[in-house]
Amino acid sequence: MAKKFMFVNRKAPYGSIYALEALEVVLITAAFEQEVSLAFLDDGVYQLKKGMMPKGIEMKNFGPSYRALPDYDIDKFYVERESMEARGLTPEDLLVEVEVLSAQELGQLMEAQDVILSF
Amino acid sequence: MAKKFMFVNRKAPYGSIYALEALEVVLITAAFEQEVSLAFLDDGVYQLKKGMMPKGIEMKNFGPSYRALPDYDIDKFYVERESMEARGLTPEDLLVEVEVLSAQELGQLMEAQDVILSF
Amino acid sequence: MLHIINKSPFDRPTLDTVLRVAQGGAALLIEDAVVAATRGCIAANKVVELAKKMPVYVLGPDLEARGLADRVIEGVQVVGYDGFVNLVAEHRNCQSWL
Amino acid sequence: MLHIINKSPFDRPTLDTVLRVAQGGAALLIEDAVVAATRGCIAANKVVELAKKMPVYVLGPDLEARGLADRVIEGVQVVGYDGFVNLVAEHRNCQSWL
Amino acid sequence: MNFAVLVNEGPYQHEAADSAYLFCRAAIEAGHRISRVFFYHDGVNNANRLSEPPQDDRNIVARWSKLAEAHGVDLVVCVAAGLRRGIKDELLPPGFRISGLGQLIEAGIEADRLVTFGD
Amino acid sequence: MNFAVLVNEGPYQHEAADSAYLFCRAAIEAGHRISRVFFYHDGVNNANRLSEPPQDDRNIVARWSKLAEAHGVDLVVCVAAGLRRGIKDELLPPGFRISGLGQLIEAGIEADRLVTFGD
Repeated sequence: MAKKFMFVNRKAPYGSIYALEALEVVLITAAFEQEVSLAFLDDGVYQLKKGMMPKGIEMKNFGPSYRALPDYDIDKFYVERESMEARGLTPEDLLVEVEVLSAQELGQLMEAQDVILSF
Repeated sequence: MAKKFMFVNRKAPYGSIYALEALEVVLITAAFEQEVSLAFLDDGVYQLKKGMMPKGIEMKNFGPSYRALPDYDIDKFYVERESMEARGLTPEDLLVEVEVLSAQELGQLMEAQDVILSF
Repeated sequence: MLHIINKSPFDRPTLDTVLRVAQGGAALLIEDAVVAATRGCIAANKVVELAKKMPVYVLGPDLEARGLADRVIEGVQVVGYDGFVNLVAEHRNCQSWL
Repeated sequence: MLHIINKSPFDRPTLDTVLRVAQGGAALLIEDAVVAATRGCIAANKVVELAKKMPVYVLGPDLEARGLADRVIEGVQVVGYDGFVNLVAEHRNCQSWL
Repeated sequence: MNFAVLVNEGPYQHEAADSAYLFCRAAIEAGHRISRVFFYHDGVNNANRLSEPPQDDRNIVARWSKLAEAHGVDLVVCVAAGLRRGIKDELLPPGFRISGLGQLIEAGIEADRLVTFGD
Repeated sequence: MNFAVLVNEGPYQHEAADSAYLFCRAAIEAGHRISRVFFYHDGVNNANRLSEPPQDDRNIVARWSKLAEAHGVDLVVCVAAGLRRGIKDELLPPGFRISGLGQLIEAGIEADRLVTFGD
């Protein structure tokens, strides 16, 4: 029976490697036929910002990779409302279609997981 | 001519190695006959807390090392008042005799330095 | 769920995030996070608030390392690594708020 | 003195510390700290406050990487790495608020 | 119970590798099993056999090896994270092996609990 | 002008090593001299010649070596931090050398500016 894996993303992109690594891990988890969801809160919301251009810091643009995830049946993107709004972002600013949740709703969803991995 | 070196300590002890390393570096700086001072602000104030007993986490107690610094003519310990008070600490809680400064006074002291190293 | 917090409330926002998001279970403060559960620390009120929602534990060896073992606020329980292991075992999942 | 800030104001207290302690010179936001200087970000008011005390610069390549180059608030100046180098050269000392 | 552990930080810089080890040891002492420790991100730097800490400090790398030997703990280093950072077969201390992220997900699926330690 | 640079973090996990390199390159392009880059704490992990990042990613270690070769930059790895973490002579990439913390203080004394990059 598949387990519910949630990937909790709380760090800004490019300042550290976590966003890039999370993208790797979710694909592998899906390949193991587990239930995969991604939560973005705190600075993790910035990971989904449209228009990344990391050429000037000589890093690879991994923004497009989020858009490819639904092709692998990974399409549960949850964004915590308060984190998003505190950063002046709206769902239109984000690379993928997300479900915006209150902190409480996200917390309840986390309770229902079998495994939570923090990035 | 000696330069003014200030070591700015802003991290709690044991959670990361910076406090321990700062103790090494100040000794070496003094050996180069430079003017050395140490500033403790934010969580760095915890580095000076009396009564450290890291046996349970299998680390070395470096608390006593601060007490040895005056033997090497390192005795300028500045603690920012607001950081200290926010943590419920008083000068009596600290391992060495410190000069308590306002944020503004500390900022002015920093301006007068030639080299600042952050730990 | 067991919420594991390892950073000082002065240095990271994780305690705030747990207060906002966590819906129950228990919380354990380890590493630099233990400073939050000490008397006189202005962040202790957040621990008090969290303790209204769920039991809050703090890791003794990390308190002792930092010379803070005699300052633990009321309402939180000090545990050793054995207690840490028990807490993980007792909750069906855990989240390290890194 | 040049105050270099490299962490998001949501993730670390360094912007607050600089506001409290810094007595002049200039400030440069790099790496994840650039998010502080963007429109709509609730921490932008801290940057506005800092800009009243000293000129505030923000590193363009780090803004672009994060897709935030078109959101910079007024009153801060975007510089490249060449500008970063000039700022270090122009101030007699610098402090990286890690 | 069967625990898996994820270590995201290297030795000495942060307390994470220490906490992870002390947790593993306590779990084993309590009669649980640590089926796997997965070293990811900078955590791969725990697997450098050249590590030589000061005599009066704990030896983090050697401690892991002993844990593996004494209790059959499977110490797995993420191959991709290791390649980036130069942690390859020739550097591995006894008891460690290199494998893919699938081993992390497998541990998440098979273990009763997955506990993460990091910065 | 004569700059010295201090790098406190390893490659890939945090942006610090990237920022430090891009700063050095820009300084050299502007006609300044980088007299020394000192690798301290986890920064010593920049000096692992076994590092092999993905083809489409920047090679942080090789970039440093090229900078040393092209512009005579002195790349110094802290001996004590390196020993703890297993960064020894046999791992050094071209252009790096191992020495003591005195080299950091010397750089602070002799350079016009010392700029620190870290987490």
